[in-house]
Amino acid sequence: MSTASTAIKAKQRPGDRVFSGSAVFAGSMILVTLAAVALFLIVQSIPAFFASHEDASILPESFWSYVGPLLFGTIWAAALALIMAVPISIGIALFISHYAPRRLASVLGYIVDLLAAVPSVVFGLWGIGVLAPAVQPIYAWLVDNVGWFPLFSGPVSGTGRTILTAGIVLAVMVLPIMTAICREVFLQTPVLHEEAALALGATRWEMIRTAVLPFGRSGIVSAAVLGLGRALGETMAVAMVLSASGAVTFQLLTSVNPSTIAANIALSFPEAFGINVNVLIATGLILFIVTFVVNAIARWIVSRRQEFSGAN
Amino acid sequence: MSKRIEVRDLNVYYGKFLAVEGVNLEIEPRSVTAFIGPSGCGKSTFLRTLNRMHEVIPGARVEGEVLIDGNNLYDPDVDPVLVRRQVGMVFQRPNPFPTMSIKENVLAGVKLNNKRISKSDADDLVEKSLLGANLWNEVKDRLDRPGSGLSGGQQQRLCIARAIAVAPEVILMDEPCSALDPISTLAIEDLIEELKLQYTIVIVTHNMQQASRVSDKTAFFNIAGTGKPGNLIEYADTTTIFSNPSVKATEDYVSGRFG
Amino acid sequence: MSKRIEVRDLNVYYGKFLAVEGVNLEIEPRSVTAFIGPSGCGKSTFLRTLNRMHEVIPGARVEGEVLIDGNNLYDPDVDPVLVRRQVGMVFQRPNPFPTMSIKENVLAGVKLNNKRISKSDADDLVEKSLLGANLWNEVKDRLDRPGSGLSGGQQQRLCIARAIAVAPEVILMDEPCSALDPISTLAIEDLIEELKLQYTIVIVTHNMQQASRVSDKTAFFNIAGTGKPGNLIEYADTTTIFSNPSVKATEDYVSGRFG
Amino acid sequence: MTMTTKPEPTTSVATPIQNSLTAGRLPTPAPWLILGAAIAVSAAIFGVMGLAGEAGYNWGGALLVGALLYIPSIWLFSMLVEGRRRAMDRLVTALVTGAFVLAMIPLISLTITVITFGLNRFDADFFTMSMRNVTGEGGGVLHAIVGTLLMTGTAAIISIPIGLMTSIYLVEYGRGQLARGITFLVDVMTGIPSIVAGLFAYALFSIFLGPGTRTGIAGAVALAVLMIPVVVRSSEEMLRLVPNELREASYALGVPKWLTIVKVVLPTSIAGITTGIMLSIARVIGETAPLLIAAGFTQSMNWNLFDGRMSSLPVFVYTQYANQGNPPEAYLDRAWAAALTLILIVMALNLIARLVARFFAPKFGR
Amino acid sequence: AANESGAAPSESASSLSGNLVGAGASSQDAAQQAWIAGFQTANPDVTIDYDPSGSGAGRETFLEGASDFAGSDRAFDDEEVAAGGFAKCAPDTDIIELPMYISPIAVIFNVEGVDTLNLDAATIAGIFAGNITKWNDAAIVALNPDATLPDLAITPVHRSDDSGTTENFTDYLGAAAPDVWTYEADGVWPFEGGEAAQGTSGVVDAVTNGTGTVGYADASRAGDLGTVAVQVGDEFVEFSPEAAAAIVDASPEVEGRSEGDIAIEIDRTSEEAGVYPIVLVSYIIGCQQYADSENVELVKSYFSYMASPEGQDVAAEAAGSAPISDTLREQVTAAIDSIQ
Ligand SMILES: Nc1ncnc2c1ncn2[C@@H]1O[C@H](COP(=O)(O)OP(=O)(O)OP(=O)(O)O)[C@@H](O)[C@H]1O
Ligand SMILES: Nc1ncnc2c1ncn2[C@@H]1O[C@H](COP(=O)(O)OP(=O)(O)OP(=O)(O)O)[C@@H](O)[C@H]1O
Ligand SMILES: [Mg+2]
Ligand SMILES: [Mg+2]
Repeated sequence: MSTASTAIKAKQRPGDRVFSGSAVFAGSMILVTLAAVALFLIVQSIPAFFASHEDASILPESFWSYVGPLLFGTIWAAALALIMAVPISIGIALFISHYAPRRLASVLGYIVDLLAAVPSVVFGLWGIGVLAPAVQPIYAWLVDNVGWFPLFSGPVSGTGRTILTAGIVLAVMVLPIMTAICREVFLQTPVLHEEAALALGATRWEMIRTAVLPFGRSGIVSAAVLGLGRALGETMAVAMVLSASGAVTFQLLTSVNPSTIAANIALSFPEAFGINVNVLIATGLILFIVTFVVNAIARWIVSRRQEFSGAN
Repeated sequence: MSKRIEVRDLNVYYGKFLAVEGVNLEIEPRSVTAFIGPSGCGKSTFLRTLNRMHEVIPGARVEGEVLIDGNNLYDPDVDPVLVRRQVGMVFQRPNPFPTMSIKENVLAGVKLNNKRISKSDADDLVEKSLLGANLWNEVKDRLDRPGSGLSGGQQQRLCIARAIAVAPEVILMDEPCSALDPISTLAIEDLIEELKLQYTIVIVTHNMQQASRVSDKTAFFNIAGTGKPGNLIEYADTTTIFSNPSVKATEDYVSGRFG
Repeated sequence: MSKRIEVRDLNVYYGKFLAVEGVNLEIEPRSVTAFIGPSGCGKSTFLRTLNRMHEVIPGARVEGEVLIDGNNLYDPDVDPVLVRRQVGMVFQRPNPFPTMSIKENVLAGVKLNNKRISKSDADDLVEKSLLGANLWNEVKDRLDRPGSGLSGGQQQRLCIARAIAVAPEVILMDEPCSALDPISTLAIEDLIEELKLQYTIVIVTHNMQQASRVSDKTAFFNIAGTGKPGNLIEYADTTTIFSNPSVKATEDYVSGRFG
Repeated sequence: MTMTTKPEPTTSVATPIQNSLTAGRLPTPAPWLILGAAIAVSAAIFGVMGLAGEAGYNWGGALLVGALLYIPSIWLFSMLVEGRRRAMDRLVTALVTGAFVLAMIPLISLTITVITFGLNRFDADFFTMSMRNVTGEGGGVLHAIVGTLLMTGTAAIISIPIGLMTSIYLVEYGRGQLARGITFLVDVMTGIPSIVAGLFAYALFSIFLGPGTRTGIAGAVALAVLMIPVVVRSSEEMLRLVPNELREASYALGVPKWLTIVKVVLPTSIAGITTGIMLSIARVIGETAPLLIAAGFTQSMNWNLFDGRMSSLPVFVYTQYANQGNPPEAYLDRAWAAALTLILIVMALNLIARLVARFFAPKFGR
Repeated sequence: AANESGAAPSESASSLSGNLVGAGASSQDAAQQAWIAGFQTANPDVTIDYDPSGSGAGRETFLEGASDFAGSDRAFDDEEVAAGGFAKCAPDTDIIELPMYISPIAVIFNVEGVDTLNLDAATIAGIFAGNITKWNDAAIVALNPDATLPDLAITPVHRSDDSGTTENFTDYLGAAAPDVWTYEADGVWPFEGGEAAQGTSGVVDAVTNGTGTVGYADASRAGDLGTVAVQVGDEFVEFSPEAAAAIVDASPEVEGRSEGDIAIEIDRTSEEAGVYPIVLVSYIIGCQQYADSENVELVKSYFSYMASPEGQDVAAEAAGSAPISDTLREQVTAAIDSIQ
């Protein structure tokens, strides 16, 4: 059977080479894009780092004193959004994956997915027209009754368009994507592990605590990171809803609120000229770096207990 | 620490599909009962009704009575959580919690109930359970390593340790050895031998030698054809089933030349 | 349609970990060879080196030679894809493609390779393969239903039909019956009996009865301890291995009261 | 404690209850009764305390406080009757359901708002006209619909192959340094703020097409930059979920790797991948800021991605809102109607994707 | 689209065709849309795009030569003009800047039961600076003895974005009430305090949805909100198109500019009768001499249309702007005629 013996000798198949080649190509496209974006950002930013008030009219003094409050506001708003959105989206995801009846669950999942499609402008319009007026009386009540608590100290905003409102809008915006990911992950929990917990006499919540949540931990972190990325970078909704000034304050309910980098770019870019444009792009670079650092930390958290991860 | 199980006129459904029909059965405390039968005849399904794990599957339900020491499991105000604490279960594929260490795995069931177990109590319980599951010597040096790092047989014994750590009175086992090599299988069979001094044990197996080796009584289930419900054909002492069954189908099945 | 396999000084690695060490073995065409041994001794690992499935695992590699009819599989210019077409494989857990119907599953090896095949040829091939796998009668009315709707034993035979449809010369089986009930096991053992008239068959099993029933020759693998590599301890006619092994370890293993 | 219905000794948690399997349980309708009572109490509080406000009785507030009141009440009752673990379970059930209901509030409010305002201008004109030569009332969004579809479509055509191939590379081929590098870069890329993507695309096309040009293709590139990482991330997750058994089954049949990927791995994960792609499209189709910068704004129809400004629905919504003329209602109505249109488009895409996914999805079940 | 294709009137005598791109101030967007609509209807082969990307962006775009004209809420300042480098224009030629869009800025408020208030510059500055915090403050009551003013906190609302409106408004405050308002005129609100909202629409929404709010916005958007009559000399002037046009006429041109560069320096402190000092003047900026003569006819013709009484009326109708006076029109027309 010498024919067969030569048959097993063949050169690498072209299909394989083309396919893996194009996969590598696609991967390197990402590299190229990213390099281009980074290059663009850095080149455009360099003049800003050394600019002073004379060069760029929007700078109070140096670039860093300009970006500092914005950075604070960006992180503060995103943190507020995440504090609200993470527990709620885990709740919704659990409700859909483990509490709601099967039939209902897929419909509910679809409805929540749809929220992801609402453009940020519409969230902005809704935030201004519906949400802010609705929460303003609650804010007023909070300031009157628990105003001693530093976060809630007055004077209350007359329109309700505070950083807390922006946080709520952001939370609503990031909910769908976070819920979708958490839900998918929770649904993937091996039935084996769920049944193992139940067979030990766990209640539903205990089963979720022992089997579902640990299994979904990395997924939850991924979801939170994607949500955080979106919250950090969200532009229009924040620009429209937030009553922004350059303040650095933790107060949640007053008219004076920190602005965010992305919103500030949207607000200032149309009137920007000369070095001011570079300054705004440089703030974009800072935002880029912050988001990346957050991502890296999340990766690290996920990988730290890899050994114990559910993926086996 | 062990219980008598009585099953009366039990029908088991998946949604509209009747999977097991009209089972009547009595299981004595401190004995090992084996369920045998061809694939799809409803052994696993029936086994899972004994600790209300069946109802975990959406749409699954049950008609009839399962009495444990005279108390019907399916009474409306019975709490399935309590049932499962008294009736433990070991599955076909070992399923230690991958996010937990060996020790945490053993304590998983106990921690649910009694959060504030002292460290020394916990250590004692871990040792006792692992000793009970014949695993202590193999893992005592690496209790903090993930449970998923063990071999299949070790994982299965870890699951048994986890099940006995909550001190159940009945242990259900669904083909606990089918994924294991003979040495691990032997270890688990030895373990069953020991456990039966304290617990009531029900085991599903495809391996007839195993059934004849470990069980006191054997129940043979059969199915008339796909889509038909499974039935309990014969239930008797293991020796009777294997040497002198009263039903033809049983004889055919156990006298197959395989095992 | 069957081949002689020779293995010379084979070391198998997972990254740095030496899993199987120094195997020398000759497998005759048209025979059934069984691999037995305790869990983790490298049976599956070794089996997978026979059709270069081993190298699918990241970091896995091999030293030594595997000759099929004198051609070394591990020559640098050998195409593993062609090797696998000549050396088919059946896995422990049945794994039909969930996206395909029964018929498509059988034809998968042909269709996935983008071979054009006429409808009547395809129908013939499906019938021939399913007949060969003893499954035709059970599924001939529902060839267009998904393959995952079959029972475990049927799925396993479907996988065998899929493997023989590409007309390999060697078939490797890794514990093909461990997830199956005795009736399905019997069907597959019968099938092996038939297949060996045409193919060279290598089977891994934990079930010693099964090994003694179906195989002509048996290889016993063992392992000295965790972290140590597995070794081929003894390789001889099945009757010799089970009645009169030359190595003490083999005797200990096969004379265990289980199996 | 005198009220407890069941005199079970709660001390011996470790020893099982010997005589019965029944623990104290709240009767089935109890949660509903407690919810009703909580709402009634809250309503009474609102009445008595005059929190209702001058504008009339504050039903929303009463319901909300009632629901909030329910959570500790159910826990308390369950604690007294059923013990700690059951109480915890009920508490979490209440919280999880509460989270869901809470999330439904903005959704419903948003939906109602968009539909009620959007329907004012949901007429034939709106879908057959552009805004060319329109001032004040009238006009339509056909040009913006076309722009949105063209730009999002182009972005999808760019990013789906790149994203999918990258995730295939990461899951099927990628080992070691390069794969880790790409994972890292994808992470970095998720961090690009949308407005930066817009600035980047604008600057990029200024180089090729002359300074200051705003074209549809620049908008599409900006969207693609935002879309690729989402596609990669989600497809990667989904591809990893495909069991290795299936890949091995295919290899064992002598199927080359690339055919295995194309014919086994992708079809098996198609449902998840489509969901991911839909999420990524939904993520970018509503982007305003980058399109405003990169693609600009026009009132007229433009079918050419490579020449001239191109409107899109989100930008249309934004400009109609931001630069209202006379009468302002006409502008606002158009804005809301365009928002509604955008949501409907995404809904339709979503439905189509689900159907496609269902068609290809693995057929399990007996 | 249905409105694009068959719109051509068959007997149209227009021979103009081509594509014109403008970009800049969003304040004049509504007016631009009206002008574009009117002009395109008369000249069906012409397409004009106006990108309301903002004055700064508009000026940058024009400077780069990416647009044929810019709309801007301020004229180029002296240094910028001197620096030159306008890519669209022939080298070493001047630009023309035409004040084509004049819009009064109204001070709007939302206090129940009060439709109009008389305020002087110092009081307005006090309110926005945060010195006057109650609606029943003595300063307000003194100016409005007949109004019933509640004991309600004042929430001043300003623009959160960089804008010409803010620049003009703060310019007014600084010029008319220098003791109270000590900040420089700037497009960005100069200090932290008060409520901020994006764009005219944001300010109007915030004032409308809040209580006790007060803000400033393009007068056409005042709607049903209460508005302030501003003290000029001894009288209180409500905003009106005529009063807004009047202040422009009463203000001097910036000195040292070339012919056709009609940059105006609004005299915020003018005491002339019937002028309303809080106005925004938005310019159309083009080249005196275009480097490429292709579009010159189109530019001249479009500019002329904007300046024509008809064009100004269309804008007034659509955007609520103040038509320019005939004297100003003469200057503008002369400048347009000089374009080549
Ligand atoms: N989750 C389920 N939903 C619907 N039907 C099911 C489900 N699980 C099992 N069945 C059906 O119930 C019947 C009994 O199945 P069961 O798993 O109890 O059989 P078994 O005797 O345990 O078989 P095996 O030996 O293969 O484990 C079969 O017809 C099976 O198809
Ligand atoms: N993918 C892998 N990566 C690293 N090590 C592996 C991998 N698969 C198996 N091993 C190791 O190789 C050795 C041999 O494993 P193998 O699966 O071949 O044993 P086996 O004889 O088939 O056991 P069983 O009877 O349990 O199937 C074991 O120590 C195992 O831990
Ligand atoms: Mg079973
Ligand atoms: Mg193996």
